[in-house]
Amino acid sequence: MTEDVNDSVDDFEDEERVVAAPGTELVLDVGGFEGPIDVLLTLARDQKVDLTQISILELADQYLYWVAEIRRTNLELAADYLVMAAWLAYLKSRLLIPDMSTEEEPSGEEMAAALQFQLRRLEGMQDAGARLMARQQLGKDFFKRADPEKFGYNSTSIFEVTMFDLLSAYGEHTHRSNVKTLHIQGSDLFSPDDAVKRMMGMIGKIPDWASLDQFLPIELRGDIISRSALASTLVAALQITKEGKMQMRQGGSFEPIFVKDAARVVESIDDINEEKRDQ
Amino acid sequence: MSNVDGHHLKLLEAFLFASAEPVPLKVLEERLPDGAEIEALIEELKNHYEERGIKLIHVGKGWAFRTDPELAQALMVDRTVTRKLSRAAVETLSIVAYHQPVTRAEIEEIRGVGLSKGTMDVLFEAGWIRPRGRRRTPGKPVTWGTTEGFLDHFAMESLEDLPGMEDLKAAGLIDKRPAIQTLGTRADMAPAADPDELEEVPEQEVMNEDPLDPDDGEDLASLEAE
Amino acid sequence: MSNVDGHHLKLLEAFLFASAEPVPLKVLEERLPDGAEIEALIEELKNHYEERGIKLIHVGKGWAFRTDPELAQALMVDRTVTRKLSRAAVETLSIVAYHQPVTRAEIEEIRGVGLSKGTMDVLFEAGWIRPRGRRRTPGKPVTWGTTEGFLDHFAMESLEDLPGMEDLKAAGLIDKRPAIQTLGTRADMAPAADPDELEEVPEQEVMNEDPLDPDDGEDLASLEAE
Repeated sequence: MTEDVNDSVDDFEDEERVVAAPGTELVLDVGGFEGPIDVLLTLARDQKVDLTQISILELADQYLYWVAEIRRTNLELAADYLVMAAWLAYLKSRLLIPDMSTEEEPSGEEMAAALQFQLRRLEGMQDAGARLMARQQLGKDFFKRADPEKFGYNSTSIFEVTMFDLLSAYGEHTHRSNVKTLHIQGSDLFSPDDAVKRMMGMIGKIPDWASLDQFLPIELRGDIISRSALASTLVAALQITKEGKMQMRQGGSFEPIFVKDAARVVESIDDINEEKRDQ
Repeated sequence: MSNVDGHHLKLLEAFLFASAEPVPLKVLEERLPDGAEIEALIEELKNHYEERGIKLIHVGKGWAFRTDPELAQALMVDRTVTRKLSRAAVETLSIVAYHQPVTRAEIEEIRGVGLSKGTMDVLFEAGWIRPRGRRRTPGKPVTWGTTEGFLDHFAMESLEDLPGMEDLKAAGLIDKRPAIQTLGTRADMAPAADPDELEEVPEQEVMNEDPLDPDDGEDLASLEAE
Repeated sequence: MSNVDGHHLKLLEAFLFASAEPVPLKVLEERLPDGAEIEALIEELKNHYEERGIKLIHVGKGWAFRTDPELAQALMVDRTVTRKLSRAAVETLSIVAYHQPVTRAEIEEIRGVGLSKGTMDVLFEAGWIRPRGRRRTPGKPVTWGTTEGFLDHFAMESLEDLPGMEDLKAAGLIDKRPAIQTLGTRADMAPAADPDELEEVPEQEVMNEDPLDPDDGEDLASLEAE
């Protein structure tokens, strides 16, 4: 490595030679290259020396010259190539002024060695690729059976259907085919409208606070019908209270609800009479 | 070994192996080196494979290697595939079960939708339905019914074991009206369909049917056996 | 003649002959009768075809009949015209083959240039490379490796047949780390980093890989068996 560097230092001093020497052989077709490492590899191969013996400094010069030539002829150069040029220029400076190396950064020699490794590795892969392609290939040098035959399977299918699947399918079908017209069944539940009518009829007859239960049309049994009665009666009471015809009171959550005729508050006999007449 | 050219024999063997179609003699003559005795080579190759797992045979217009058909059967792999029936198939099966004997057209009528060809095939392949006879109506359509295999699969002694309409209703399998579902706690819902109407259908039709001609039955039986 | 079962031999011959793609041992075991001595049968069959125009060859996990490559020149078979691979594709293929499992970024590192999208696609489409898993590093990049189809195409029994693998390994060139990081492991250089740490990397990476979902492998195997 050190020898290389020394050689290169000499080369550098003879700048004219570096620029002129490989120039004529340079291929300026950028499209033919697979990236900057590939260019370096091509330049290195032109030197016809083992990559382990190659002068990285000289190679860097050749690359920089190549880039300069490309740019001089106004060919577009991808950023990758310019980055490599910058890196190589930096490498050159590190190689020529060894003092610059610090603890954190690799030395110029290390950088050169890394580049050399990269070149050798890519060369190895390129050669391997060429050897791979040189192998006998299926469909080119040897052939497979062009008319393959298939041996099938003796399949026994087991169908997963349970009695439940069968019956529910029939049930669903029967149901579907029977409901040709959708008849909405009349509801036997109590509606708030009915409850309002009922309460309006009863309201005048309540002398004082009375439990809301007393206004239910049927006894509370806990089934859905009596629960609908309770709900609609409560809604009716709230509605009537909102209209100012009634007052409501509840001691606390879940306590019984009491209602009272609003007219009774003003003790207006006329109102009572009027309501009586309305009935 | 006969006295044919060994290299030519190899070429012929490789060429036939790599050909997608049977190769006519004429093509072989073109492809093999000049002077190759094609007929003798073929004879030699044919003899060589006489006792092997593959045969050189004359197919169509040319020569080709084929595996010995006797071996093909042995190379088949037995396997059991668990398959799910489509909804249409399950429904069709249930209709055949409850309405048998029933024609294809009637099934379509009952389901209110056309029956894709595969649906009946699957049920037939499963061994659950079979042709029962022909309806004495124009076109003499085949009527379908369930098989012993059907009873076996669903662990029923006879068709009488099929739950009746009332049972289905009691089990909640019929008449789930979405709008009323919230009231499901109530036991006093009115039945939605007339049970009698449905149950009577099969009996009527039994009288109205010709048995299939015997050959027909055999064909189908052999189909099933496959 | 060895003492293998003649019928089993015929079955094996027929089955392998019938298949265009290499047949994995596993499939052969499934197809041949229980108790068939597959390995001995294969050996017998291979010997039988030693001097013939077609050969029984070992590819990856399976076996296949292929025409004798020595006949290539004389065999006038229609050749599959494969699109000539680009330089980038050939390089990428060899990098995947020699460095697998390898990520896209590592391929780019080795080539010193970005990979255009189509390059990997061509190789993937040819059935030569496949995703192998994911590297357990940030971003979880997919790692790539070669397929059985790759071995089949280039007539290799296993990756050990890759040309020049030993030399490349000995030269320390099978190393997918960025170049500057490789310094430490090279004897002629002052270590740039702790060598222990670096030397372990390749092995770590094998361990350091999550397989893609398990079905993947199976899928590929069954695809290839078809």
